[in-house]
Parts: sequence; structure tokens; C-alpha cells
Amino acid sequence: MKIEESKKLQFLEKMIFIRQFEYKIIDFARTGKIYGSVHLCVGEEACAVGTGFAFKKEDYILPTHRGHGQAIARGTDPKKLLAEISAKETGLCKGRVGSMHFFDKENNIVGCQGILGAQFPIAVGVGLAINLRKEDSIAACYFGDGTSNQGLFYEGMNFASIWDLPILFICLNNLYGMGTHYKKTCKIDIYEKAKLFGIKTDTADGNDVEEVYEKTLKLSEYIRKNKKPGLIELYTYRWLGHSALDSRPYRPKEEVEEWIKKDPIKRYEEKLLKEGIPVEEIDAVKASVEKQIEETAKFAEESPFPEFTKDMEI
Amino acid sequence: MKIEESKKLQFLEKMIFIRQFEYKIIDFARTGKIYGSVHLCVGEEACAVGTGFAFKKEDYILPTHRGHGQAIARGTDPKKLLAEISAKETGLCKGRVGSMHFFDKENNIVGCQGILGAQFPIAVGVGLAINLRKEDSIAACYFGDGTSNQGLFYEGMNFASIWDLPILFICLNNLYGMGTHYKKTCKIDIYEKAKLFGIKTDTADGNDVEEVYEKTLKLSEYIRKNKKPGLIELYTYRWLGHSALDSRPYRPKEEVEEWIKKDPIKRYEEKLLKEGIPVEEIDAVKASVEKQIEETAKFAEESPFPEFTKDMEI
Amino acid sequence: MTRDLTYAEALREAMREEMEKDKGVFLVGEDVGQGYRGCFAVSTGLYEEFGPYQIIDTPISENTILGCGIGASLVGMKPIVEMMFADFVAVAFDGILNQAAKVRMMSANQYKLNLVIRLPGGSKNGTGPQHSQSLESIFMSIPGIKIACPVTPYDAKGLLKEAINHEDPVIFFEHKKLYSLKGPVPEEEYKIPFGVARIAREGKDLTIIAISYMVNVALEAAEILKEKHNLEIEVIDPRTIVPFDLETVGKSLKKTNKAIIIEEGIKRDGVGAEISSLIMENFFDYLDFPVKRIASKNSIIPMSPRLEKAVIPNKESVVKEIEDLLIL
Amino acid sequence: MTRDLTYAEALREAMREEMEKDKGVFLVGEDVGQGYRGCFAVSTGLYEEFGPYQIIDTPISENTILGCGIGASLVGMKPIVEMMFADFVAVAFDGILNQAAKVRMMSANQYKLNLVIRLPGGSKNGTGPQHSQSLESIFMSIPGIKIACPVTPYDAKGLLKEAINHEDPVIFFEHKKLYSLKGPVPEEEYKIPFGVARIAREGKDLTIIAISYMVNVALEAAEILKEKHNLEIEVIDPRTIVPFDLETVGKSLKKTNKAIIIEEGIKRDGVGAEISSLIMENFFDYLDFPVKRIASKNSIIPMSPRLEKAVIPNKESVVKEIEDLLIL
Ligand SMILES: Cc1ncc(C[n+]2csc(CCOP(=O)(O)OP(=O)(O)O)c2C)c(N)n1
Ligand SMILES: Cc1ncc(C[n+]2csc(CCOP(=O)(O)OP(=O)(O)O)c2C)c(N)n1
Ligand SMILES: [Mg+2]
Ligand SMILES: [Mg+2]
Repeated sequence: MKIEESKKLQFLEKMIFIRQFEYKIIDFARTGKIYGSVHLCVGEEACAVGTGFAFKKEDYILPTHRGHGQAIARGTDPKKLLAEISAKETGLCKGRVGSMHFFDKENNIVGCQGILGAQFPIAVGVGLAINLRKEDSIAACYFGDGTSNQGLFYEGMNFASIWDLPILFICLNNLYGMGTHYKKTCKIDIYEKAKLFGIKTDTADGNDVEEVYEKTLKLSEYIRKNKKPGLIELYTYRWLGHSALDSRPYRPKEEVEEWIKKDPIKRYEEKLLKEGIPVEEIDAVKASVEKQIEETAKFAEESPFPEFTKDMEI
Repeated sequence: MKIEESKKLQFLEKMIFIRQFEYKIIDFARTGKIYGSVHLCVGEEACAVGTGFAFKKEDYILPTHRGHGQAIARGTDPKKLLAEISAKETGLCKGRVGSMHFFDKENNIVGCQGILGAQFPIAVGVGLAINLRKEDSIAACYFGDGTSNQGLFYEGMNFASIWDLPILFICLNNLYGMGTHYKKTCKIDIYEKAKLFGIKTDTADGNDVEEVYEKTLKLSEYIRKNKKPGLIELYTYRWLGHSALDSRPYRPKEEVEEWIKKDPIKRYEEKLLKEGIPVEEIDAVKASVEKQIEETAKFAEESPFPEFTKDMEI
Repeated sequence: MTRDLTYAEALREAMREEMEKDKGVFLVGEDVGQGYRGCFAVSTGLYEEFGPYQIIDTPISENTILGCGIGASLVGMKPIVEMMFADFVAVAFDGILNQAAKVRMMSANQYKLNLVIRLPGGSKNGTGPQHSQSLESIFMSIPGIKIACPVTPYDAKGLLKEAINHEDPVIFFEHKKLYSLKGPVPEEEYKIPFGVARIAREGKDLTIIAISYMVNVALEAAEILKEKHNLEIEVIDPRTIVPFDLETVGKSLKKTNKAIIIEEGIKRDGVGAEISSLIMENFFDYLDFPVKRIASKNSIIPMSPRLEKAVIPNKESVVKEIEDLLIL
Repeated sequence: MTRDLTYAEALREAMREEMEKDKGVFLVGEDVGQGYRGCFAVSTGLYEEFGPYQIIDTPISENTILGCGIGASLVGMKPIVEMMFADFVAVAFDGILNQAAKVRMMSANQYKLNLVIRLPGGSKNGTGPQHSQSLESIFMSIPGIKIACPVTPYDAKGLLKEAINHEDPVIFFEHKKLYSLKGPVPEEEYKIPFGVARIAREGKDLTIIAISYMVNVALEAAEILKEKHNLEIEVIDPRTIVPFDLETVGKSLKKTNKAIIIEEGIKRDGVGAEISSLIMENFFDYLDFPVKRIASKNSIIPMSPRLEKAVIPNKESVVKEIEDLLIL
């Protein structure tokens, strides 16, 4: 597959943007501007961007509890997202829910999940609706390696399989669920589980944005065309703690360092340079991100806090 | 494996007993002596007997909602069971719960399940306790084909697999869950699901009592010795409706007739005759069953109904 | 034109009418279509009429069945989810508590969840502890949902049609003992708005607020007490317990000054606890004595008919409690 | 000898002592042992002390985690199950409603279920709608279980030790805001029996019954009202809401003739509904006015601190409500 240069630069830009966005959250958190649980995706940007760019406008997205990158790559306005995480009136959900449970109807984001596994049955419902209404969209259902141990994952795959639902299951396998290594929780590779259900599967280096993009696109098109489910497992790593300011040392230092060497952004930048994209263009991207991030932060900071309104009571 | 003649006659006796027991329930039901939902296992007697005889006294049993045969083969006093189903004070649980939720501590029956799938997590807990206390027992967890679609089944297999739990999963595959054929609900053979988890599996003709017995015994011994889980899938058929007096015609007549031809009892009786067991002995078994059934019925009928007692309120 | 229909037929007619009007309405659940055709035969015939796009059989997986409803509703359909027995909703409880109920409030009204969850509840024929519960009160303390519990065929149809088009999730309790009972149902289109109680019997001496099947028990008890003691009992059927029509109750109390609540669920923190508190908070000065709650004992619903009778209120026990209360 | 311990330390000490005494006591849950060492660090260090036979990490599968408890308890162990957040118990709700709670009654006392389910509940730091709920009332209408909600480190330890040895399932609510608070805890062995309330503050003018963290809010409010209006407020902490110590409440009411219930759960059919009904049924004639319920709004627990403050009772709102009530 030939990816245009402009798209490549977009990939790079979005990845850098997502990372800066996450670091901005840490800044915010350190100065008490962030509320609630916040799960950051630094190190996993290629997964977010590679998948997010593979969807069409009409597709439905179910991000995880670690969903900022997934949403931003999808098209969510980062200003509204940061405002949401900062508990502001201008946030996606008026500051009501923060990082872990936002919805973004404009971009067909039907809700992130604070309850691990709850996305699977909902994705089945979305997929069912697509089929009943003969739409051309697909439902993209993100989940983590740890979450794949919920029984709901299997039920979801089963329904998708017997009903031929256009669901793309996207596993972000970052090796850990909180402090627990996947290997301690299950002996089976996640994509193997899907294979059992006759679901078309693929795996990818989750730190290689183009590979993620190409494979996701291919699988999405297969799903769209054949109205059958697919699953892609992306191998990646989160650099930071489980949540924003958490730094419990449950992972070997060497492992973390090893993965930081596989930095999806640095790696992609080097690749683009090698391909002959001028360093100025890359610098321009970086400068642009910096500016956007400042604007995003300013928007969030200057937005007012919400007041309680009657419609919050049902 | 060489099975002694006396044991063979026991197999036959128990199968006939279970069948007569179930038919006695229909009698009772027709004359208004039975309360609540009752699920009968006529046609599936070889599964109950072949597995039940393979356990040791110290093993723990979790029967299904269709559990009379499973319990009787295990050793449950049929008098107390019929009394329970007839809502009598002398029942296993003092007439409180009937056919679907009885417990029989004397025989380590830790409860039948009215909630399909709820047996799996409980079996995990029992298996865990066996390991923590270094017991030699195993936990036998019965379930139906339809029930295998609950996410809990997968969770249970996963825990059993990663923790090496001594659980024997026993699937009674009678092709249907109520009115729905298994093929409409899942594309995967049930034993294949277990294989994925690295669980040792076997399948058997569920209408051949010796095959069921031998394979269950072998798998149980494997589990006991290696402290690892196993799963056996038994192919069988229920002759009657989903519940006692139900006769909805959701199954093709020919299919039912086909399976009635495979009658596990008739077939076994013929086999024993062919092996040279005198017809008199078989007739003696039948006569003995008849007598036991009459005694069982009499006990249940003559027992008093329970009164509400304070200990029923917690 | 009005005919007599059973409660089950009335529910079926409600679904049929809405499915005809709107292809976005569908029923999903275990054995609702082909094969068993509805455990209580509520949906019998609908599969033949509407086919697999609107009558959807599922594997035994309550969680994902509910998810079919939540997901499809999120993208604009109007699903009806059937749990075969109300008790099984426990398997899918997270979907209600943490998902369905919260979607509108969490998304700040971006998404509304037009979703009906039909729950055949209550005790009938000794189906025992895991198939007989009246779980209304467990749902009452969940913000974001509505709870309907129709008693007559008329209400069953009217409330279900309202629920199917309602923009928040509706927990729709059907009582198994009601399915075969008949009552008049007009052929003409109608819906019953939520939060409007029905006076099932008028009276001036005592107000009974009864939930679900207990309305019928209350009516029987009222008849007996009329004959025995010439008591005029008013029986109020709230029809929906969330929202609850406190106004109608208040009007009645101003007349009778005495209130009893009867429910089949257990007493501790039951539906009656909320209604009793509401009444006392709002009509304290009208009450001759504290609101009385009659409910099931704090036990399992036993299979044995005799035990069941000891656990669940019935007309004799209700008559006796009222006689004791009024020292008749 | 008495030391000051945090609530989390007190819980840990209770588990440690019981685990030492009885190898049948074990803790099972997500990240309770190695790795994360307890989401709220309650079990930190116990893995190192007791190893994988008593401190058991699991996959993310709440249903089966609860099953570990039910199954092991059925065969005679004394498991402690931890749900990482109380809200996740919804995922495993069937195990409580239809299994654990019913085992003893269904089996006619053949089996008893010695099982503790630890639920870190309540709102702290804006963890939002799916991680902040106070779900006490949902469990209150389930027969067969006990519900503890300790407030002080002393009670946390004493009630947990009691719970670990209790022969029915105990839903053990811990409030996240309490974990870091300190209080005196004796080194000597003690347990706190269920159903015995604690008078957290004595007074004669008004009785507040407060649940979980709201006890602290009530104490703060009482202090303010003492200073502002010289009001002497009695604050009662029931410690267990099932069983509920109505006697202590009654004694207080005979003195104050006024009752308020404060809880963090939502008001509709909340814990307050049951307590309010009980009070009115039993002490109607002592009451100057109806029992007042102060509780969270019928909403999600929002993440935004300002919204959260509008939803959940706090000392200012409680003071204001009491001032309004007494027209001060
Ligand atoms: C039902 C449920 N159980 C547990 C949690 C607590 N929790 C939040 S994130 C997390 C780890 C999830 O791991 P994984 O799925 O691998 O995603 P990752 O955090 O690695 O992105 C846990 C246990 C939760 N939010 N919901
Ligand atoms: C959680 C739950 N869902 C649905 C039911 C209703 N139900 C009882 S038996 C049954 C069919 C079970 O099929 P299978 O597991 O194959 O067992 P079989 O009846 O064939 O022995 C159903 C749907 C139930 N009891 N519990
Ligand atoms: Mg992970
Ligand atoms: Mg079957």
C-alpha cells in the first residue's frame, strides 16, 4: 500500500499531538487542574493513530478507559476533550464525566468504558443495528489485554460470529492490566481466541503506525464488504503508570527501557527522514503541534466550570 | 478397561431407576403432586450414570437444572429427592427449593443451578479450595450445551487453566437449549473451546454408559493426579419436553424418533444379554427398581408438607 | 371498539403495533421467536409476522442480550429486550446500573436510550428462589431509569407502547400470574403516560397502594373487608413506580387518613419503604397512624406452595393484617 | 495498648490477624497481591507475608472472582473477596443476589456461606459515575446477607474480623475517603458484633443517623450548628445497616423527638427510606415532624468537583438543610 506523504505527516503530527496532549495532562494534574482517574497512552500513540485513520465518518467507535488518543485520532476536538478532563462546561460532556466515560456524538463515539468489558455487549448491539438497518458502517471496539479476560469478550465474539456482525475488535496489548502481566492471567494469545470463533484476525507491531494503519484498513474493508467481524491485536506498551500520577514499580526497569527504545514517534520520524521528507517539514509539524497544544490548554483553562442543572436528575 | 459384571448390573439398574424416577414425576405432575419447574433427563441416563460412578466420595458435584439423574447416580437418596420435588418436609432441602436448586451436603452436592452459567465461577471456587487445602478431590461441574454460551464458561475455563484447578467440566450436549439448536447459537464445538485453554478434553457417545464411565474415570484420574482441569463432552438427547409437562414441537419428529432408537437403556440391556448376562438377572434388576420406585413414591407422598420456620428469614 | 384480551395478548399487540409503525422496534431475547416462541408465549406468532429482523433469538447470554438493546438504542433504534425471567437480569445488572441508566446523564444528553427491558417477575406455580423474585425495589434506587408494573391488560398495552417510545430506559415488570388474565382493551390507538396512577377501587376508609399482582390481592381483600366489616377501601395502582404519582395518593389520603402499601417484594428497603417515606414526608399531618407496609418475608421465595403462602402476602393474610391494624 | 492507625491499616491488620489464625482465610481479587498491591493499598505487604495461598491475584473477571469466594466458602473456607471498586460488583451481581445470599436458605442450613465481599465505595477525587457510587441500598433489599459500613479505624478492624468469621455473606462497604484517616485501634483482640450502633456524638436536640462517610459530614455539621445555634445534635453511626440497631435509634428519638438520615447514596429508595419507615412505624408518636432524608441527588456522581458538590451532601448543605428544617 502506498501512503501519501501528506498522510504520513498527518500520522506523525497526530502522534506527536497525542503525546503532547497526554503530557499536558500531567502538567495540569501536577497543578491540580485535573479531576478524576486519568489513564494516559504515552507509548501507544501509533495504535491510536493507525487505527483512527482507518475508519470512515459513519463508523462507530467504542474507546477504552485509556481513550484520549483513540478519540483524538478519530477526530474528537481535543479542546473539548481537555476541557472535559478538566471538568469544564465546554467539555464534551459538560465536565460531567472526565477522562474515562466521555461520549462524542459528533464523531460517533458512543461512549468510553470505565467498566472493563462492558464495551463488548454494547458493540454487539451497535453491530446488530448496523445490520438491521443495512448500513455500511462498522463498529470499532477497543479493549486492553487485561480486559480480554472478561467473559463478555467471548460472548461478544460469539454473537459477532453467529450473526455476522461488522465489528472490528481492536486489542491494545500493552502486556499489563494495572500491575498484572497478561501471561499471569491467560495462557492464550488474544487473537487466537478470536480465531476459534472463526473471526478473521491479524496482529501488528503496535509501535509501527503504518503497519497498524494498513492492517486496520485492510481488516476494516474486509468487515465492511463481507459483513463479518474481525480482530486485530496490537502489541505496544504504556510508558507511564497505570493512571496519570501513579508510578508503582511493578514492571522491570529494563522492560520499560526496552520499550522506550521502540518509541513509535521517534522511530517514525527517523523513517520519514530516511524516506527523504525534509527535516523542515517535520519541524513544522512539531511547531504546529506545540501551538495547537497551547491553544488547547488555554481553551480548557479559560473555560468556566459547569453548574448543576436540572437535566442531570432523571 | 474391564468392568465387573456386578458393576454393569448397577449401571443398568441406576439407568432404569433414573428413568422410572422421571416418569414417576410425570405421574405426580399429572395429579398435581409436583410443584415448580421440573426438568427431566429421560434419554440422558447414561450420561448421569456413567459420570456419577466415576467419582469418589470426597469429590464435589455441581449438577445442572436437569440434575435428578446426576444426583441419583452420585448417591443422593431418591426418597429425599422426590420428597423435595414434591415440596415435602422430608426433602433434601425441606421442600423449599424443589427440582432446580437442591443441595445435598451428605453427598458433597454443593448445589444445582437454576441460573445457567452460575455453576462455573462456583466450581472455580471449589477447585481453588481443593488446591489451597491440598485435598485429593475434584470438582465436577455439569452444564448443558446452551449454557456453554455464557461468558462465565470461558472465565471458568481460564481460571482453571491458569491456576491448574482440579475441575472436571462435563457438558451434556443434548443439541438444544429450550427450543434453540446449539448450531444456531455457536459455531464452535464445546470441547474445542476447552482445548483452546489447554484443557485436556474428551468426547463420548452419551448414550453408551460404559464409554461415558471409562472416559470420565480416565479424565478424573488425570485431573486428580495432575491437578489440572479436564472437559468431557457427552452427546445425548432429551426425549421429553424442556420441562416436565411441556411438549412444544420445536424439534423435528424424525430427530426425536432417531434418538429414541438410540435409547441408552435398551441398548445396554441388549449388550449385557449378548455378553451372556442371564435375562433373569436383568429381570431381577427391573423388579428391584420397580419396588424401589414404589417405595420412593410412597415416602414422598406420605411425607408431610413443611411449615414456615424462623430460620427461613435472614 | 373494545375486546377482551389477556395480559399476554395485550403486550403482544403493543409490540406488534409499534413494530408495524417503526422498523427500528425489535424484540431480542432467548427463545422469543422460533422454537420455543417465548417462554410465557408473549411473543408467539410475532416471528412469523415480522421475521428475523424484528424478532431475534439469541444464545443464552443475558449480558450480551441486554447489550444488543443498549448498543442498538445508542445508534437510534428502539429495542425491546426480554429477560426470560426477571431474576436473570442479575446476570446483566452492570448493563443497567452502570451503562443504560447513565448514558443520558453521562453524555450530557448527546445520547438518549430508548430501551425497554421486559422482566417477567413474581411468583407463580412454585418456580422457586431463582425464578420468582419481585425485584422492583432493587431498580428503584438507580437514577436514570423508569419502572413500569402494569396490572391490567389495558395498562399492559398502553404502558408498553409508551415505554417503547420513551427516551429513557424502562424496566418493564410483567407479573407471571397476570399473563392469562383477561380484560378490556380498545382497538383504537392509545398510550398511557408514566406517573399517572389508577384508582382500581374507590373507597373512603383506607388507602391501599399495591404493586403489580398485589393490586389484585388488595382488591380481593377489599371485597372481603367490605362484606365482613363494611369497610370502603380505596386501592391505588401506581402503574409506574418511577415516576411515582404522589398526588393521587395524597388526594386519597386526605380522604381516608390511613395508608397501607402492599408489594410482593421483600419488605426491607422495598418499594414500600420509599412510598411510605414519601407519604410521611408529604402527608404526615393527615395520617391517623404510621403507613403500614405489607410485603414478603425476608426470605427466599420457596417452591413449596405452603411455604410460599407463608412468605408472600395473600388475600387472607392481607385481610388479617388490616383487621389487626384497625382492631376490627 | 492502643495506637493510631489509618482505616486502611486497620483493615489490613484485621485480615492479617485472621489469616494468621486460620489458613482458611484468604483474600482474592484484582491486583491485591503482587504488582499493584491493592488499588487503595489496603492489602499492601500481605502477599509478602502470606504468599500466594492466602493472597490471590486474579484476571479481570469479577464474576469468577466472586465465585472463588462462594465456591471456597461452600466447602468450608473463609474467603475475603475484594472488588476493586464497589461499582464493579454490578458485574458479579448474580453471584450475590441469586447465589451467595440464598445458599443457606435454599439448602435449609446444610450450607452456610462464610464470605466477606469488600467494596470500596463512595466518591473521592472525582472518579466519576462508574467508580464513585454508594450502593448500600441496592443490597439492603436482598435477604440473606449482612451489610457493614464502618467509619472509624476501630470499627473497620472490629467489624472486618467479625465479618470474616460470620456465617452469612457480608457486604463490607469501605469508603474511599476514609482509607487515609487515622484513629485509635487497640492491639488487643476484639470484634464488633453486628447490629450495635455507635453514638458518634451525644446530643439532645436532634438525632442524625448517618451512613458511612456521612457520619463525618454529620459530625462537622453538628459542630457548626453547635457554634452557630447552640444546637446539641446526636449523631448515630449504625455500623451495620443490616442488621440495623433500631433500639439505639429509638432511645435517642425519645430524647430528641427529631430524626434526620444522611447518606451518600441517592435518596429514592435509599438506605434512608428503610430507616425512615422503620422509625415512623415504631416511634411515630415521639416525632415532632416527619423523618427527614438527606441524600445524593437522583443523578450520576459527576466527575467535576463543583457538580459533585451539588449532588452529594456536604457539611454546608447539611447545615443549611437543618437550619431550614428547624427554621433557625
Ligand atoms: C470491571 C472493571 N474491573 C476492574 C477495573 C479497574 N481497572 C481499570 S483499568 C484496569 C486494567 C486494564 O487493563 P487492560 O485491559 O490491559 O488495559 P490497559 O489499562 O492496559 O490499557 C483495571 C483492572 C475496571 N475499571 N472495571
Ligand atoms: C441465566 C439463565 N438464563 C436462562 C434460563 C432459562 N433456561 C432454563 S433451562 C434453559 C435451556 C438450557 O439449555 P442447556 O444448557 O443446553 O441445558 P438443557 O436444558 O438442554 O439440559 C434455559 C434457557 C435460566 N434458567 N438461567
Ligand atoms: Mg493492558
Ligand atoms: Mg441442551
